[in-house]
Amino acid sequence: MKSLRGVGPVQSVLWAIALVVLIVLPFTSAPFRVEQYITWMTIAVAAGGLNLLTGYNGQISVGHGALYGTGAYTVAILVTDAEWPLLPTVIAAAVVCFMVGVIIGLPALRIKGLYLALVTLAVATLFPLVIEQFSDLTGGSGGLTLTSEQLYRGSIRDRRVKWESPIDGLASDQWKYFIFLGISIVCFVVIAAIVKSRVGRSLVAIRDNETAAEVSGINVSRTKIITFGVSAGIAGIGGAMFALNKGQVNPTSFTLTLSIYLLVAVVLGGASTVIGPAIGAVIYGVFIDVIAPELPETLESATPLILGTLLVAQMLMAPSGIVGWFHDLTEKVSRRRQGGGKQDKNVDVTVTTHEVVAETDLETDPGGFHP
Amino acid sequence: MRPSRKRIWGSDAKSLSGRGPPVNNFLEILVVGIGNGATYAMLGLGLVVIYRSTGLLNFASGELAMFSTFIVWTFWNLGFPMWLAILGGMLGGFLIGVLVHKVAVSPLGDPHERPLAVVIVTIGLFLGLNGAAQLIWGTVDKRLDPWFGVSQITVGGVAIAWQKIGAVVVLFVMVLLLWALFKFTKVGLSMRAVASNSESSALCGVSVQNMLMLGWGMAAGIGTLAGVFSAPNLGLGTNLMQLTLVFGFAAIVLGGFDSILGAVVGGFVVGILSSVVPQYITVFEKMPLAPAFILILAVLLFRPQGLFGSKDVARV
Amino acid sequence: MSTNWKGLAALGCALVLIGSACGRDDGDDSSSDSDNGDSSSEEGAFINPSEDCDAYDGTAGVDGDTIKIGTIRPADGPYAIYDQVTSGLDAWVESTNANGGVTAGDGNTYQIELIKENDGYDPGRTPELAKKLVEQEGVFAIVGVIGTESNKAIRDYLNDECVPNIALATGSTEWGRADEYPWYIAGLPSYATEASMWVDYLEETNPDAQIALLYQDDDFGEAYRATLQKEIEGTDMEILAEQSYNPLSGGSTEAATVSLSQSGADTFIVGLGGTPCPATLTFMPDTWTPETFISVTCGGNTALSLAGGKDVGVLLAQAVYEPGDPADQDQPAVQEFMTNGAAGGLDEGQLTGGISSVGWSFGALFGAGLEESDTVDRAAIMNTLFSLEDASFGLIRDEMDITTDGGEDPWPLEGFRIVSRTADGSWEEVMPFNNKNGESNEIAG
Amino acid sequence: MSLLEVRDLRAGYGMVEVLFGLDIDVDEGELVVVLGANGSGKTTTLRAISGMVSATGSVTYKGQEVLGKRPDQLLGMGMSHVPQGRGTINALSVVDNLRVGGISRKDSEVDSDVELWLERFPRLGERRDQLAGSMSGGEQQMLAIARAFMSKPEFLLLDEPSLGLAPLVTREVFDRLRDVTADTSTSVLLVEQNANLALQFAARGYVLEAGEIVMSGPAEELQGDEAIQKAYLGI
Repeated sequence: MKSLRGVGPVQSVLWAIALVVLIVLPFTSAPFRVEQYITWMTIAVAAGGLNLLTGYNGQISVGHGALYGTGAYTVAILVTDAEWPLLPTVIAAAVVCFMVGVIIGLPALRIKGLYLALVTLAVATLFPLVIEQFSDLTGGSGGLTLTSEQLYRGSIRDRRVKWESPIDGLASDQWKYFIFLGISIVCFVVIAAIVKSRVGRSLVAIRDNETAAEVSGINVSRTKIITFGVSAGIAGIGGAMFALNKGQVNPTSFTLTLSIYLLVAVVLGGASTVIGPAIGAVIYGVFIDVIAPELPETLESATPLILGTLLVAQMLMAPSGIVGWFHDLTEKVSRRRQGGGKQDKNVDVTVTTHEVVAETDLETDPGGFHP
Repeated sequence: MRPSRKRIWGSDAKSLSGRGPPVNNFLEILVVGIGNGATYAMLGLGLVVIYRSTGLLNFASGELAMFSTFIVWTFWNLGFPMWLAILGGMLGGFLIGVLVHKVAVSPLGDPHERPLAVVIVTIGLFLGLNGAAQLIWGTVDKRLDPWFGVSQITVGGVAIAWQKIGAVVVLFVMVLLLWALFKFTKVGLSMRAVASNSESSALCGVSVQNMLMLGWGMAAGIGTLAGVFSAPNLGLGTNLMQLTLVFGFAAIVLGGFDSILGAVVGGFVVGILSSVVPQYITVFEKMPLAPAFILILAVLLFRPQGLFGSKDVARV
Repeated sequence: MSTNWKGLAALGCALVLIGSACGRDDGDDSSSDSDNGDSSSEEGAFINPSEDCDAYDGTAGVDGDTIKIGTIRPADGPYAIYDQVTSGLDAWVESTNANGGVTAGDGNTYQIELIKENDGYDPGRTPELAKKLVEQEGVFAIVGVIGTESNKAIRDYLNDECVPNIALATGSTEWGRADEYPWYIAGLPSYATEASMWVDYLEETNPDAQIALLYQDDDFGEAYRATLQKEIEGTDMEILAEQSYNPLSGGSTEAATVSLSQSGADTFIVGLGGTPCPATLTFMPDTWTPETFISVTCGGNTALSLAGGKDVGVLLAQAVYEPGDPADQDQPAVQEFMTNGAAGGLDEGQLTGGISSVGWSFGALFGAGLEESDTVDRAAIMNTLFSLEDASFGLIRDEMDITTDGGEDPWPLEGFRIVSRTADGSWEEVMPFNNKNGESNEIAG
Repeated sequence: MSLLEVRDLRAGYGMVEVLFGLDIDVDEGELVVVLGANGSGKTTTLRAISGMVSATGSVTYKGQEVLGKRPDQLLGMGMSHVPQGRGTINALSVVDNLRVGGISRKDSEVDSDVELWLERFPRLGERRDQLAGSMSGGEQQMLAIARAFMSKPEFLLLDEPSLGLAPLVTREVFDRLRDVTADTSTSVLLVEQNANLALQFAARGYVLEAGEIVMSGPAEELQGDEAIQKAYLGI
């Protein structure tokens, strides 16, 4: 990942601004907004996990909403039934989802591409039904509420769990915000580390050419399965954060729509860039939670239409997402700064290296003709 | 004077009285399954036609079918006879399919090179068509009368709605037409050629873009029929096809992406399994699709290309 | 280069603005101001905010002669049909304002401002929207929130904050727990009470009814099922066969209906909501002609127009006047609704469809609370609504004895009559109105 | 005047230029070969001529400028392109492949022509209903050539027919090619890596290196050239 290796001046300024905004935000926003920010974080983390699988490894999953849901339910069950403390449940959710991911990933050894997308689509569709089927454990259509015993109106009652801030002057939503921001940052650091490592390079190698990867000594099956597991585990952490943030889980929160939104976040921000899914998740969140409610009523119910149109337009005009688009932009700027037409050609060649490789393949690959 | 009824397996703690159906209604349920299966097969056929002509899977095909079924309803509601309304809807679907291909899909290039882009664009179309339908026709479900009426005939003690017989007949007519088109006509030959190797086809003088457009249009037209047969059962609303599509996908995964015969067999298997099995096995009562999925996973492990699919499909 | 810097700064500002535009100030102000009205801490009242609330602001959302209220409903997605309920509430607000407003018990006349939020029927989103209504919009009360799970998801919050949630658009038996959640009052009768009314009818007309039951696989359907089982205990009636249906499954109720048709039952109870309810009627084979009950939630013309004529003869427990029923046209409540509802923006289909009229009655319940209450104060309104005596509002039938008594009797609506659908789309009474006042919680068990 | 005149042909992919100004002539009835190593731009040359990649310069065919025309338009003018890797339509049978080859024809003799070509290539005749994808490389190459002739071309662009074929099979393909081009008096522009074989069949040749023509002349002359022998003939 370029932004990690050689951080340019523009990027470092951007990172600094982002950091400041992230710290200031909970103090300038109403508590409900802060909870929405946390929701965006959960989507960002899950999309980051999905990106490992879909962006870097080329395995398309339309079913990560189910893994997010599995994480959320793991937390809810551990908190309500087993009375675990809150934070350790996040780790449990990651472990459970890793295992579920490995199982779901097994068919991926035989099938890939659009076929795999279909199988994962089935997983996404079945998830809420499975939850309702095992209602003794999951609470069925009523869902589960994460409760703790609290004094209320003179008697001890089960009330929704709250995040009591140990720091004076920090409201519970702000405290919760920083805890979840911490978890999110850890997740993205882990993702970045994976991407930068040898494992990350083998993911990309498998995506680009499975046979070549196999020949060069990569254990393709094992890598693909483990990627599915890790990706699922991270999605599970996102779901775990969801459950702890909302204090409740319900099957209708984890329908196919959620899986679609995770994919949208990945592609919008930029697949196979570390930070892209987070940016995609935030943009999506701003659109749904901030912009859409302010639209006039007829336009508000047109949100899916607007979203769908934007999505198609983006794939046609900026298929590499916001981050990819921004990279191109900064490359152009830095090129202009270097000045001189002579260098232009060189810079361009490096910018478009992978396109060139793809297109010169035509010399030997007749399948590359685009009618 | 009640026969004792028991589930085949799985005890149901909630049940106070035995609630399994009597064995003698197997045939009735089977008829239900065949009727549903015909609808799934039609949706599957639309998917197969797109796959065969363009090599991609269309996540928006359910919404296309829903949209054009609303067009059918609009004509029908204006007083057109049903068959004319359906023709109008198919034509409308055809035009939308052509437009979708031209505007959104064709610029993507080779779908095999960029499967993620295909998934995302068709998902974008899915959201967009759904939103557009809600804006145009509102949130209240519409009534579309069954094409073949509400009356039933009784065969061997089993009541069968004419609508179901109609669905099966229409399905077979469609299959026959498609088979003839692909087998005997120049257009069909061109479409098959483009799907297999668009570059060589172009070099042979086949107009690739026209064939792809035709494929999209035909698929959307066929999907309309799936909608016309689903709407009387489920109510014509914007979410008509969202879950039905999953059944259609199941049908073609089972039968094979590129096989017309596979879509039909797959559609009936999925329809029958999802209707019959939940009646006998309690755990599936809430997840009618699950038995079909289990079968599909088993099939995929041994024949990744599906029961009737050709081999190179698995390499998608 | 410099342009780039400007762009970055703008981006940063924009992000900060998203936050600060909805800054904290309002919320802090309102909570510090505890202007407890005298009437609200009345001796013996159901709610005593000075004891029950940490920080109580009884007049939040009241600004001069305007009262701000909020609601949450699905505006897109598969459940967007319920937006029609909110359209009815909206029409009540519009027409009330156009007619001068509500004259409250304090003698002042208020205009109502309604703020609508969209949760897409996902209870995971409802809490943040409820908080938005309270924290950012500063609403006085929340009215007519759609869906059992959505209302449950915000119950702890609204009760902790002491914000009224009036006319819940659901009949879950959960709303009988007013002792624990005193800021919640139902806008529909309990589903359990409705089911007990079916059994009352059967006891009179078919004491050894053999029942086939098709119920929705959630709290709503489960309430019907549990009540039926409880109420027929000790009678000669029996549930011969039952099937559940999950709307998320993507299948239709056809296989289940056909299966039930083979059970030999002479009574069929359709405990489903939405389109599957009328669709089930179309799946019944011609050879099976049981007495069929449908849920009150699909008793409107909009739903039954999907039954393709198979709705003739179905039975229903009815609590309201149906504006779409020719037989109810002369009722003053219906006439008022037809005139004012149209003025409030409802079209012909919404006026007679039987969905929007429900939301209209929700608004009317809130209006009744305002009119009857001595002061415009959150607790006072709730105390008024929890001590109604033979009140009347909206499109509720005159026979209904609308009486409440706090935790003892938290249900405003508890009575029904049984009606049968005729071919001309009206309802014919087959069993007169029966008030079950004060019994709802006992029926629910 | 030549049948085909290529002048200053330049083409590339994206920012990368592959061809740097080629001049090539093909006379009526002539078989001309362009020799070159992997990546020297042979395939791009053919693709540029038949309008599959954008190019600059000039390509005159039968005295008419054709640069920028689509493959199907060129087909109408009698120019047919057999792409590299044979380009058979794998999911179709042999007969169907041939029928696709004749798809642009308006006359009613397509079906009888199919039979004619199945006779000319007996190995295809034996496999008439087999799927093209399941045939051997040599058979696929013959099918590709036969299919190209289905459009009754006067001029054939042929891209490396020897690719991936055993020497004996390659020779058989070339023998067939010579027979049918002679029978139908078709002109051919062939690109090949196998210089030794190609020069035996060609009348004239060009040698392409890194997108530029470094040598040209009659086949015998090139065969005798020392540099060629070193570079391509492995002598």
